[in-house]
Amino acid sequence: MTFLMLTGRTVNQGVTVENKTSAEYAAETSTCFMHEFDMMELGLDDRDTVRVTGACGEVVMRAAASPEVEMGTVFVPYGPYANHIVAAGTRSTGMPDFKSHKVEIEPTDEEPKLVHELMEDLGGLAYDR
Amino acid sequence: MKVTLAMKPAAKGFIPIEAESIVPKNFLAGTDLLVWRGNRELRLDEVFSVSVEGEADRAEGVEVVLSGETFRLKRVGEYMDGGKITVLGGIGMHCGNFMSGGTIEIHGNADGWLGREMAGGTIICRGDAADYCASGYRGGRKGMKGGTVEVFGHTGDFLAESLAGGTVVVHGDAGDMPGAEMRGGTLVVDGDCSRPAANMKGGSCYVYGTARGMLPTFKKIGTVQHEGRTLIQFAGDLANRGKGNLFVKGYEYLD
Amino acid sequence: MTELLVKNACVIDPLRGINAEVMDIAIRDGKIVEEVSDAAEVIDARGMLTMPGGVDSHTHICGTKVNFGRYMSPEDMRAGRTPRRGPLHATSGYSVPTTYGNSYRYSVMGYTTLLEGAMAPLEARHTHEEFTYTPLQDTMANTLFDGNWGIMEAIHDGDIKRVAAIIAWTLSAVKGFGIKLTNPGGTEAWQWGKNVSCIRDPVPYFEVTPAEIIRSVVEANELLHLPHSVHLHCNNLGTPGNYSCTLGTFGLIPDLNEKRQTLYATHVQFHAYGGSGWKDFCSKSEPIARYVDMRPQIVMDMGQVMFGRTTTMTADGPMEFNLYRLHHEKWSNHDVELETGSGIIPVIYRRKNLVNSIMWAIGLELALLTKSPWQCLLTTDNPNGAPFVKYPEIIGLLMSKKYRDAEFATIHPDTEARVPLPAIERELDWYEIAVMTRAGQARALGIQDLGKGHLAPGADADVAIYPLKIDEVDPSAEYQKVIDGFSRTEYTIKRGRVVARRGDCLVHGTNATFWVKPKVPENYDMGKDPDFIEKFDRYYTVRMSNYPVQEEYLARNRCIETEADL
Amino acid sequence: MIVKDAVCPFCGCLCDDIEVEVEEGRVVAVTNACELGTTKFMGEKRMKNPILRDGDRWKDITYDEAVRYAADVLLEAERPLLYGWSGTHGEAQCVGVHMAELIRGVIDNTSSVCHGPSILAIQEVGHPGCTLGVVKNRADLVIYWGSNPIDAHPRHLSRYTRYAEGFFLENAFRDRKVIVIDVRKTETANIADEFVQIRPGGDYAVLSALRAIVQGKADTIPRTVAGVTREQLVRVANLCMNAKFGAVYFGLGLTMTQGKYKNIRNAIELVSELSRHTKFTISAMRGHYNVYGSNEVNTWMTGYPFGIDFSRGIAFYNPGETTAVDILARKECDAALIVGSDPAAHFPRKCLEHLADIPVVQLDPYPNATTAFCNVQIPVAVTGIDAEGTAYRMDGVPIRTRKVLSTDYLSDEEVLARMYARMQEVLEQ
Repeated sequence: MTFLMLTGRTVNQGVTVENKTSAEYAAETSTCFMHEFDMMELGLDDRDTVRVTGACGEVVMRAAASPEVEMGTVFVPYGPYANHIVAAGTRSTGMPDFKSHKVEIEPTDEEPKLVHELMEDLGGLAYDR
Repeated sequence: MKVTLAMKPAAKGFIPIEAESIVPKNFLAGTDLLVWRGNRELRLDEVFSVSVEGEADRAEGVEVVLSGETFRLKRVGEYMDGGKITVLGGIGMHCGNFMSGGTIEIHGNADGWLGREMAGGTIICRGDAADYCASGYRGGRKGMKGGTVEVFGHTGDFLAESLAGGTVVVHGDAGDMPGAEMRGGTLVVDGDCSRPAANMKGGSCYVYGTARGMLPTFKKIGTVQHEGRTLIQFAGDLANRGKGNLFVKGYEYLD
Repeated sequence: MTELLVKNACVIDPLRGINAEVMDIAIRDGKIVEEVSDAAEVIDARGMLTMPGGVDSHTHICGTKVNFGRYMSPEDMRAGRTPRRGPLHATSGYSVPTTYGNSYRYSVMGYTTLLEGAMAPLEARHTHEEFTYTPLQDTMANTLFDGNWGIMEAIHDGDIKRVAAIIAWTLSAVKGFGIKLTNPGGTEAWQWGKNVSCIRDPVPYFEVTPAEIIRSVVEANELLHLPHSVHLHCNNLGTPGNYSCTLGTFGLIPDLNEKRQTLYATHVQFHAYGGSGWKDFCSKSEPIARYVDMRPQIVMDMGQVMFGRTTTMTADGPMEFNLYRLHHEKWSNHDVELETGSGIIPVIYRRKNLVNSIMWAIGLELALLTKSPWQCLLTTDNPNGAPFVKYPEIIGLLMSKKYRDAEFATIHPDTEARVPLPAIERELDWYEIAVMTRAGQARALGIQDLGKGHLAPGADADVAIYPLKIDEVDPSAEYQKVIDGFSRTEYTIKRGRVVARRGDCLVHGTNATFWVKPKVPENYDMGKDPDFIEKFDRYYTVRMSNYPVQEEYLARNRCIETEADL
Repeated sequence: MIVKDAVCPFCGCLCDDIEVEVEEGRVVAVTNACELGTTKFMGEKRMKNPILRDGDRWKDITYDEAVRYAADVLLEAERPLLYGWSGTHGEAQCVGVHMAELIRGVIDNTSSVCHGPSILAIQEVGHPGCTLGVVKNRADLVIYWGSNPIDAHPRHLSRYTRYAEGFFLENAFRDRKVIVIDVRKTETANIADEFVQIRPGGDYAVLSALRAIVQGKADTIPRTVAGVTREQLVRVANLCMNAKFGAVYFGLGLTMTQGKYKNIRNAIELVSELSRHTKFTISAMRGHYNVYGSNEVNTWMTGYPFGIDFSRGIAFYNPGETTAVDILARKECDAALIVGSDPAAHFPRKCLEHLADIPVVQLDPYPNATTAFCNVQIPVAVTGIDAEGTAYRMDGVPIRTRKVLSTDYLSDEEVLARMYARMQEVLEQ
């Protein structure tokens, strides 16, 4: 199914942002908040994993129902998971389209990667994994 | 005089080269010119294989031909006032900035800010042009004031932003917000675009395709015949007390 | 120990009454001295015009408002860009240059001391940070009290001593130099989108009038024995017919100080307008100048307008909004809680515009009609009337009737009927220019005793040597030479060191900041006043302990202690 | 020991009423701060010493080695990128600007991916704003547009708006109306008196419509605009015009969506229009505690607030070209210095792929996502905890952060000054 992905700040993202190697940060920023009807349509339960595919890649997240999200849109806290699929084009303004990204979402059996695994996939080297 | 500049393969291929010295006039005095790669100043012949045929005594008699991987080459033709530049491939940002005369023809695609703040002359782009084609600069001064820009492919966002004079014609589609803040001149988009002429003050904007996300602050006047087409005429942008004309073939509101 | 000897200088030093005497100037460790040893480095001035370093008693160069002018104006930054070179940093900007741009350009013109015209106390730290990056001048900041709640309440209660006490606490806390009132009362009214029209309009809620604010603060200023007088930007700036408001304001001011004026009225050009609207707009420089001639307690500065583009910026928020409605260009406004505000818009003054032409004439008229140059100082209210780099042209205009006539021929033809300028024959001389650009400014600021504005032994060794032989140049005819000469010094000496030479700065420097610390009796210490503390805690959004500017922010700390009469 | 009136180095609210209790060199309790601030003060897990990537492993190195490595790598570069800066104090930012000037690099701060679009808008039309206390004491109408303070600036509501008392408001909670305008019904929307829900991408159209309505042209507006009925738009416009003092606070919901800075420009022009009727102000909800400071410092030193390219010696500014995401995605830099931010967590993947290819030096107290891309990371003191220095609140008020405990870590300023000195030394040779 196709969705519009928005990203943004959450308290939990802010609380864990200074400790990016923590499991809590990974858990928060790999959460894909969805409307419960959309989840039903995809046959998803809370905390089920989903594959989110954007214009420039895919990433596995966990779905969570949220009353703040409209049908057809998903909300993902700022962080490395959302950015794994956000395109880098800025329309020459310096700012990527962080709040208006078309994505495909499907259920998956894969588990979300850890933050350092995402970084290593892109050529980094984890420090204190 | 024909000056041929063939780009040599570079060691640091991705660092942009700024070459505002590549203007027909400058070659009247020879090819001893400088360009910059990042923070390093280089001689023209360190970057290009340079060859010169014939002679000229005024810029109008000079044609500069650029070939090779020139899509990272910025500021070519800046302040150009006569002569011709032909780019066989693509060209980097800010080609033809402040241009006041002469012709630039690009056979490939052009990167952002093609013909920024142009005052006169002609730019023809056979491929696509990226964002801010024929636009202004940061700070909201007048954009293009005169001359002609013609793009045969598509353009990115913010086409002809702050257009104040001259003519911009795009044969393909334009991105979001073409003609934003325009106050004069003529903008023609043959294809589709979204949110044309946002906040316009004056000038005329034609969209021969569909205007998506049409802004709610344009007042429908009626239909007009224009070059064999039936177009719907709007006045606006009312939000800006504007007195511009927007003509579209079709439109959709985001309602 | 470093020593420098400037030989054969043709010195004009008005505070010492020296007028074009060829003499030597001896400098040791940054101060003027009687004599130096044979080991001193020698500069031969070869009879060139030599004066104390220039002092600008009203300019906007550092702080929140100035920086916002830069921030919103990338188009202004496209001019004046220079790369880093040796000890010099990169610069950008024309009407609102970067701090380095300001500092280098002032230095090249021989200016060594600058007063920032308006600092909001809450944002004082910002001004001081920028002072640190203005390396080639000493600086001081006028502190805004025009809409200060505590002061208006104390005035309402008739308690002048409390007014003085609040000023004392605030100046010490924010490291301010003098008291600035910008459209007193108007900036508070503007926080409701309103204004006061002149000195008798009450301020909403606080029920005090601008006249009461001005008079009370003038009294408080003298109780605190501050070096400078109250520095006033009158109400009603920029509107036709405002001269009567200006005269009414001047009429409020008694003569309270023997050493200097009691009121410094700034950029009076903007306050000397006649007419009932833009259609019959005209100059009222004559009544203003006549009035000031009779009142030694008043000193004003010109606020000269020069043609071209610039950026206007002032704490006078409502005035800027009115300008915005006229020009419909970009407009910024910044109100500051419990204190003041500011506004900014870019403008272009055009020769072909009648109003702009009249404004240009008025500034010159004020300087030419006021008898004593000590009472009308040279400024553009930088950058409001024009960027300060226009000062040499203004000097040229004041010294040459021929130049004025040539310029007059290029402005709006209807100007002639609206201004007295064409009939004014006076041409100022070198001495008068020296008064208007340093000596008078230093005396008005009350910093001559701190070694500014003159070259007596003990003074700061701030010296400007201009490539002008005054006995060989006829300024009346050769005004271009005058302009060129004042545009770039042969040498600018700051604190005993050559910092600029023939248009180029040579070294990096360290700014010194002058500020005042009035001593008040314990019972007038607002830092311990329960009512003051309680209101501060409730209505400010910054804790009182985080409000004062720490001394770390002053690169060189020139604290002026005064004894208050409370 | 209890430190009073400490300054919270988390968000742009820069709350300066925090009490921090310190015992044996550790923060043990924090009072007054929100959850975000408290966690930051209580932060643990600092990196202990500088590290160098050596093939597939990390090696501990000394500060001198790290400084030398960093300086040399940046000096060699033809177009170094100096990015971050919002998470450090102004004094360090100043050294950063001098460094960019000296080595002719590009210096950009996190505003390019935050409120950079707001700055571009201000550069077109200006900015009618005010300090937070003006709103607290006067505003009877507050609009949060595309911002969600409950999550991003938790104390904004209690210190300055919804729950704050105000000098001119008898009963602030009752007399002050709050409107929330957003595409999502956020937590903040739940405490609003009026919630306006816009279809994604429709902010610009709604702003234009409001401007026209304020000018008395409601009849020309379609019945719905981006999901909002004309009736609601007219009601909102009337609330605005009837307010004595209105304040708009906007967030990334405007800067990051279609049109980017044009949304902000439109919002500012709406406020300018409203200023003809009543008092209105507009302000950005700045994110990092000192992102505004990095704009201020850059502006007074270079003339531009962010995205400054010194390649040619003079300052050149063109966001979209000279901003970090564009430069990295287009592979237009050949070395990077990262200070006070974590681009690997916040930039699109394509940018990270280039970071993996070039030398990267980072100054940061903690291991973070960017650490993985570093050649060298130098741990530093945290401004506001074990280092002090100037920060600018979201409204431009500068506050000196306090040092609440002493550690052996050098501050950003000290490390940068050492790098700068080393660079000058090399260049003089």
